[in-house]
Amino acid sequence: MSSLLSKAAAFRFSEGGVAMFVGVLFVTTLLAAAANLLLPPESPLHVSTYTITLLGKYLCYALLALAVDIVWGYCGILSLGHCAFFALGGYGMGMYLMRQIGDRGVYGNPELPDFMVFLNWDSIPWYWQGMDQFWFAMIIVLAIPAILAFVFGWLAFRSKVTGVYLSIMTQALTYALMLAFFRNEMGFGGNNGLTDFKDILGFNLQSDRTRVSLFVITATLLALAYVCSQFIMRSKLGRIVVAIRDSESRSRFIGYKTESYKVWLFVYSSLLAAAAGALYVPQVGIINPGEFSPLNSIEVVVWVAVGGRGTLYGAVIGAILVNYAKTRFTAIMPEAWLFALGALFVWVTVFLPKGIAGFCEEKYAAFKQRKGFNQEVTS
Amino acid sequence: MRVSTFVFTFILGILVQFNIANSAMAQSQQIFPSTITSSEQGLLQQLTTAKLKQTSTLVEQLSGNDNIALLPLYQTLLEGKLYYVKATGQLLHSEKTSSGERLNHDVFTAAAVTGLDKKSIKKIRVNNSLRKQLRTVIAKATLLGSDVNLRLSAATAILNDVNNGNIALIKQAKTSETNSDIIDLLDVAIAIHTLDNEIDETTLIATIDSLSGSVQPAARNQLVAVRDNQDKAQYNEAVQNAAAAALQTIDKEIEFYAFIEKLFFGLSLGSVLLLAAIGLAITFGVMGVINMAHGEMIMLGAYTTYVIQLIMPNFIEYSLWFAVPAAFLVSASVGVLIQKTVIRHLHGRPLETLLATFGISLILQQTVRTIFSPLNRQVVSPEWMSGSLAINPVFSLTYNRLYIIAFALLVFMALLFILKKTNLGLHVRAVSQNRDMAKSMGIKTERVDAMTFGLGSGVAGVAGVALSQLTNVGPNLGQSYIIDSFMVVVFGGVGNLLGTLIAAFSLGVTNKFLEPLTGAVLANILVLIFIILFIQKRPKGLFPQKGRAAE
Amino acid sequence: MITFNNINQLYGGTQILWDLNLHIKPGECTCIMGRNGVGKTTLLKSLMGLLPINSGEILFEGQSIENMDAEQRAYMGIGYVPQGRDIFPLLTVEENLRIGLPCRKDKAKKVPERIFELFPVLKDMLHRRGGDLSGGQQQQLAIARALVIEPKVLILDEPNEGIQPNIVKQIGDVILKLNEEDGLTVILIEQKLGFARRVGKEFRLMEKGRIVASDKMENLTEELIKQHLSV
Amino acid sequence: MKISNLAHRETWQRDQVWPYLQPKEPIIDISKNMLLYVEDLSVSFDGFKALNNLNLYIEAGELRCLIGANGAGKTTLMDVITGKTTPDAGSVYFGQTHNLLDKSEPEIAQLGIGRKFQKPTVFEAQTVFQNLELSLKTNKGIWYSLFTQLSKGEIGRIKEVLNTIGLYNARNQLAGALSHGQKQWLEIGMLLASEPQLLLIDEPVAGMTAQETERTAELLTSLAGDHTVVVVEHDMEFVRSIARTVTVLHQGSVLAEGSMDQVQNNPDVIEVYLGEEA
Amino acid sequence: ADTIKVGVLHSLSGTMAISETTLKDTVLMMIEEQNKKGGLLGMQLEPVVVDPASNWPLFAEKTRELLTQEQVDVIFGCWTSVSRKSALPVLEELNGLMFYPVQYEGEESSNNVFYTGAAPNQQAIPAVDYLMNDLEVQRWVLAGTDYVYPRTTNKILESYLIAKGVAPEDIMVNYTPFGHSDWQSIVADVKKFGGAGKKTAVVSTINGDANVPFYKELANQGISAEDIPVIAFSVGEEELSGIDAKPLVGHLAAWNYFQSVESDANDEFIEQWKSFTKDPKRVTNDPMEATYIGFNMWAKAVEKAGTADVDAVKAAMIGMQTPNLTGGVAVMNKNHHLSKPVVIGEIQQDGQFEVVWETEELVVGDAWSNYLDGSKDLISDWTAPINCGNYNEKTKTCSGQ
Ligand SMILES: Nc1ncnc2c1ncn2[C@@H]1O[C@H](COP(=O)(O)OP(=O)(O)OP(=O)(O)O)[C@@H](O)[C@H]1O
Ligand SMILES: Nc1ncnc2c1ncn2[C@@H]1O[C@H](COP(=O)(O)OP(=O)(O)OP(=O)(O)O)[C@@H](O)[C@H]1O
Ligand SMILES: [Mg+2]
Ligand SMILES: [Mg+2]
Repeated sequence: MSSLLSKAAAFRFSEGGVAMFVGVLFVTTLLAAAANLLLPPESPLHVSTYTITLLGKYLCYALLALAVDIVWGYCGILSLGHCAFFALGGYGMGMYLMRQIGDRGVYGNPELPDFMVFLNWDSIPWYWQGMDQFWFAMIIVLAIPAILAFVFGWLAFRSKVTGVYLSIMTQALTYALMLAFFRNEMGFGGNNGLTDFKDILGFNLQSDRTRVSLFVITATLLALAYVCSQFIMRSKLGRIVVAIRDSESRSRFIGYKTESYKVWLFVYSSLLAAAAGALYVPQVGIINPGEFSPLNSIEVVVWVAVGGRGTLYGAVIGAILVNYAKTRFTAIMPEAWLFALGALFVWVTVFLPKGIAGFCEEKYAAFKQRKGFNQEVTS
Repeated sequence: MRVSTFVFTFILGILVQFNIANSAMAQSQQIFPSTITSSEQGLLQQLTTAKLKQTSTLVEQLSGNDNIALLPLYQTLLEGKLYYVKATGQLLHSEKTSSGERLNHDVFTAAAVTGLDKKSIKKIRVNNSLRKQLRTVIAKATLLGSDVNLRLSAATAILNDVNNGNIALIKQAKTSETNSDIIDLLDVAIAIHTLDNEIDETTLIATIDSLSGSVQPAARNQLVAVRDNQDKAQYNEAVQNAAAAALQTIDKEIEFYAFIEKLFFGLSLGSVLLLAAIGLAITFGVMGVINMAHGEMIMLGAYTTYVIQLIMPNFIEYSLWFAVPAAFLVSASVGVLIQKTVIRHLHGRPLETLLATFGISLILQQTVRTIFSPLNRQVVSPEWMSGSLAINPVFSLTYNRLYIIAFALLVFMALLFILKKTNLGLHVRAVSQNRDMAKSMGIKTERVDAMTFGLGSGVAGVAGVALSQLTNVGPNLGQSYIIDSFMVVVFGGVGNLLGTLIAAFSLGVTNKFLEPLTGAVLANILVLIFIILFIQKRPKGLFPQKGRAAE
Repeated sequence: MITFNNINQLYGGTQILWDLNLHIKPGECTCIMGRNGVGKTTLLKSLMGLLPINSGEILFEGQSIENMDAEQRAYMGIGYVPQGRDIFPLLTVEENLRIGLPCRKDKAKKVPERIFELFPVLKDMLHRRGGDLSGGQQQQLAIARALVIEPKVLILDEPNEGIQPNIVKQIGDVILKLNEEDGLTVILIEQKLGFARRVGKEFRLMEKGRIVASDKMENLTEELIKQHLSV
Repeated sequence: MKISNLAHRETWQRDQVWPYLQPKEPIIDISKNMLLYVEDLSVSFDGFKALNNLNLYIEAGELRCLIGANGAGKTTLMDVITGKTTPDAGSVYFGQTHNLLDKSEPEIAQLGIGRKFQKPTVFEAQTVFQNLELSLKTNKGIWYSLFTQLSKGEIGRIKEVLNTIGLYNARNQLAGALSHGQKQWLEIGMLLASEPQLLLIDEPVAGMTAQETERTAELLTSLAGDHTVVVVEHDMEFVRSIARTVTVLHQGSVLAEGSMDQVQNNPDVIEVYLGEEA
Repeated sequence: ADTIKVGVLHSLSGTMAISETTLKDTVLMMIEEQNKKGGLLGMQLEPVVVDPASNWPLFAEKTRELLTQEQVDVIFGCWTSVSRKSALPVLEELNGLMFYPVQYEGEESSNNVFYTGAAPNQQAIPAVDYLMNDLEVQRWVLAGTDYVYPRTTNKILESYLIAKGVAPEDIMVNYTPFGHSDWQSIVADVKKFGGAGKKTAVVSTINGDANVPFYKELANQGISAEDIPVIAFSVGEEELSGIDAKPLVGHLAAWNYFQSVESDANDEFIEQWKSFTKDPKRVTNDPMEATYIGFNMWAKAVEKAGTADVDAVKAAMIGMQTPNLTGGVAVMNKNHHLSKPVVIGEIQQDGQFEVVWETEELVVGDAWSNYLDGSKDLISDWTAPINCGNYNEKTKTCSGQ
């Protein structure tokens, strides 16, 4: 009977799927890492550091997409502001990295980051205190987005802000943050943001080893997040979440405090996004208020939609695929890549309403049926 | 479609007609004839060889005699149209027509001079200080003239530069002046002069009192000078107290106007928000399509304005009248196209319309970039949209904003009428609430969808025409309004047109009252936070849809 | 009046109607009966054009209509009262009624008085939102709305669901009146035998997507009922 | 709860080792044998009085029928009791101690008040089985739901309900694909699965055949006693078959109350509701 | 390699495309021109164009792509400071070479970048001098978009003005967000500020799209260039071509180049540009001149070094002179900044500038402002023995190394 549960609409991914996903991820990651570190650059199998950083970036985006998918695909909370958590996580990490520069900045000030010297700040603001400690910075990286998600979620879900109202509010949130971070008075480097990082935990950020390690760490975290999310979504909690998506009022009438569930999920998702942001920054080398831009968040939603929302691996696939397409298009057809990308979005939404994952599953199901694999559920 | 082609050709036809008429008008412009003394003639010849810095001394010398006959010269120089023939030194009024050819006239005789090419004439350069000087010279010369408007601007100009040299002229002008506005100005000028030169306490105090109602900056500055002066003995305590009291009255008045002004700014910002959002209130609010390409519809409208102006370069003054319907048609047709090709497939999947339209917005932007280049395009403001309606020296209403407020309200009314009073409106709402049932009641849902989306997009296009008068016409135009538009619609309450109106205006006014206190950036942030918090109180916006069905 | 020939209908993978044949006589009031989930609503939706059929033919007054849109069918004179009422919740009662006006032959601009004679409650509620009405009031509105288009055939899907007894009776009277006096053809899905017997002239019994019995209402025997309607 | 069972609980079921993780059984004080007090209740919408000084008392274990004209306010009354609508005035008490008006919908549901809507509402994207699973009476906390698994007993319970509502064969179907009548049944099933103290049932037999109606009647009668049931229905035959006490609402207040016979012969009720012939 | 690869790193989409596309075209034109002349060192130049899409992290990524995947020898690119800052660490890590052609806030000097745009002392300071001396301006509005360039410039100007004896209450500083479009209140404030009887000017570091609505509002509220002139550092011919310039006539801009400058090199350049873009209305602007200078200098340096190798070219660059478009020569200094003339122009009705003032001689670009506390003592010198971008003359150390 309980195997029957796994047949439920939203939870089609079989047990083997998780293992497969994690397996594929790890094998690719390790192969790429090894190919970068062990093979000489001349070797045709050598994976360049460029590719490694690129892959690292994709994986960060995948994690972010996962975060969005969890709230949108499963709970129907369309967040158009998830990049706020991503960027906050990124800023947390950026602050830590800034403090690591120490007196190697251009002004040689051991305490103040360059941009503060530049704008005549005489001491480091209180909210930069302690950010030179890695552990503290990591707490901040996760805590600030989580607190923001909690406060925002608590306010919004408690007052039953739903649907597009919620979406637009999340957008307003990230937009407001963007404007705020653009302000130089905020002490986060204004438009230029935080950049010119030197090292992390004493490892030189420019070295291939560090890059590869960051890449591997990202992959590990993504795998972990994936397994964790899969566990959540397959638990009863996951089903309740889907129930809330489909009929919130019904869920309330059978006794679920839907607002708590939503807040919980929102905070969980914000943590994933924040972690993605924190890993993103040392790999791309800059964090700037542009990351808060509402359009970025919309793009993340598009990745998820392209991949297939409501399936975890769909989100991951979507993020990687769209970003890969972007990388290719901007290089091979710089003038026309927006056409291609725009057309892709339109095409996918119209013709693959369930995204790539949904499409594959349909085909797979049809294939199974044809092959006579009819597995009637027995209970 | 056939209708739109027809309308287009029709408009084009009219444009061509007017083009011809307009260039004919330009040719008939007159330049006054005159006679000039020989000493002036000499100075004039020096003009052609003088460096920019010397020009100013030459003008000073020229204007010494107050020769009205030189007025056309000053005027031409001021407009930057004074040229001379390199070979002969003849001074020309030279002007380029929109078709690119140059029309040359002798400055003084107004006789057409032909047979000159670009290389054989040279411009006499002017700069800001020279222009200022010329204006004063012209003011002096026109203060006694017959044209009321010229006299008015002369009086205004002279107010900033009252001195012993021109006080006699001012007083003379006052005796012959009939226009009360000008008399007021001249009075202020005389008072300023009196304050500066008089030593008698009672006269000073009386003059100060006479100025206490005036919000002229020059008068105020003079009073400040009196109040704060330490050196001049005649400004004793009583005089300074009187000045301080007068300043207080003036400042109170100024404050009042500042308040009204802020309100006006707020309303005008609100009207821009309203225009930007109102199309969305239909496509998103009524139809439920989360139309991320809405901004691009606005952009298309703005580009249409640009194209219309390209088509009718001599007819800029009236171009907006054509731009409005044209922009409506262009954006509406694009909207219908989008609806028929994409949105139609997304019934019942509102969130997905967000994704598809996001893709469309990318495509549209890049299309515009490809066709018109990524550079901004130049849209000219017609004369009647420029300048301001001066209520008094510290308070004036800019015309473009006034028109845009009126226009926004007009568009709003029209839409309200369509949605509330016509069958289309009824059908739109029915379809958006229950498509199947609407079909069963004989509503042609496909057509209604297309028309509604077209309407919303068309209105966005119309908004684009208005925005082209305020801001850049470039590929990014749409993006800068999309977030605000959504914010307005949601704040007002989705599906409620009146809510959109009130939301737009209240956000505009709030913003403008915050801005002086916090600066523009923080004001923006605060407004956003305010909206976020407000939605907690009213999760469905200002005017939520009430009743059972809304749950 | 209406003939279904070998209709097959599928929802995704599951077939609901199986080679269904049905004939509705003009001017009659035909009752379609069957257990929950046998496909009665599906049948009516297919007739209205809201569900595509996979094969078969539907004839309306001799004309084949299976390829027409629902809106065309409405213009041809099919009035539909769906199960679950499907009122336009945010339109006022008046607007709900006005929706159908363009379908009328006489192109009237106002909702005919007749409607309010049949359903007096609606008169008091003209300016309230349809969605705010109580379930029963909505049901009456739904019937009234279908009548506004001046249909030749009125199809009703469980019209008495949630209606107070005296109104049920009234509705019965209305249907009888429309059917007998105006000659309107009526197709009625009804679970309550009493009501079906009172207004129906003909009955059709459905089971598993097929019509299994059809006859005059007088001939609806206890045996048939037991066989096809009881659980 | 049997002793052996208790021991088993404490040692084996991880989520129940810690007392704070156990669902707290709400204590409903029914010492006066009254379960529900509705007093002076008024609700108005934009000036329209849907409920007008309504008083209603429901005894524990009672099966009460609520009838009344369309628009009389029956559904609105249920809305108020379950926390969906806030009244303008009046009080609603569950037992002696629980003021329902200051509780949210989930709190009220957890107190043990279940509801079936007039228009069937189920989780359309989940299967029939899952619909029932979600409505089971268990701890509804987040962490609990995250780690819990369906126990044998719970699965048995769901099966039982599936059989009762005749949807066993449809258990793997998405609820959205059910017919109207089947959804009605499913919703009743969800109500059964959640084992509430008080069942508020709005028009359960609408769209059911005569036989199904009978079955529903039996079901409800059997529930009464252990549970308290309030049924709203317009089908007089059905009401007659189950009713002990009937309350008639009219224009937001009680018009008549009593046994079926009394009510049926009340001229007022006949006039506004039943019609002459009934 | 049989070609020399030239990377072009300018945004072709997104918000910056509006400015940067032109520079991409300029580089392509220069390359085409050079190839017509037979290329460099007997090799053809091959452009590699990528689109960082106005997305700052992408600048770093694309820089890496250009340097490691495409193996370009030089990059021409970036517009905004943040994009340069994003690319910088990658350039330094991989020892790339970049020419940055836009006027910027200074306070930077990297061994791997040559800055061919103006530093603040080559634009802002002369502009203020002009206003103060020639127009006798006494009150100052420093209006800018809220980002680093305006902040720094205004900071420098503020301390410069105060050093020149301007009272702090005669300086009004105002910042607005990017793309600010509603200028009503600010213009009204400026009007009030300027109505106090002292000659007032606005020094505008307002960026990009925000300019059009700003000038329109100025005109509509009746503020003319004669009353309160605005001198802008980010408004050039390109920007003006998208504006109805009527209301702007008389306002000023300070640059190192104007299209209207009369010189043979310029005429030729304009001609070439128009034919390259096949658009007789296309205008030229200062960053294009900076690109022009940068490209020619690089080409010359490659020839001088006899190789396109980065280190050799870098060494050859210093002291290099090439003609600029204003009729003089540009000199590359040890601090990787150019010596340039400063010109101030008034906007004309046709969207062109009329030069009203210019420096007598070349101004040496200063990487570290003398008017900022933190940078007073810093100099940049990329020749031995200092070989440092931020050398502290007081402590005699090179910080950050
Ligand atoms: N959207 C759908 N997708 C898949 N199956 C459906 C859908 N709607 C209905 N069905 C199935 O079709 C069958 C017939 O449904 P239908 O609504 O026609 O029944 P009905 O005879 O009207 O029943 P009731 O008396 O309960 O209204 C049911 O078994 C139902 O499960
Ligand atoms: N949210 C609301 N807004 C406005 N009016 C409402 C609302 N809810 C209920 N009403 C009105 O209150 C009255 C009582 O409605 P209610 O649904 O309680 O009736 P009912 O007794 O359940 O009727 P029925 O038997 O027909 O279902 C109706 O006239 C209805 O229009
Ligand atoms: Mg049915
Ligand atoms: Mg009811």
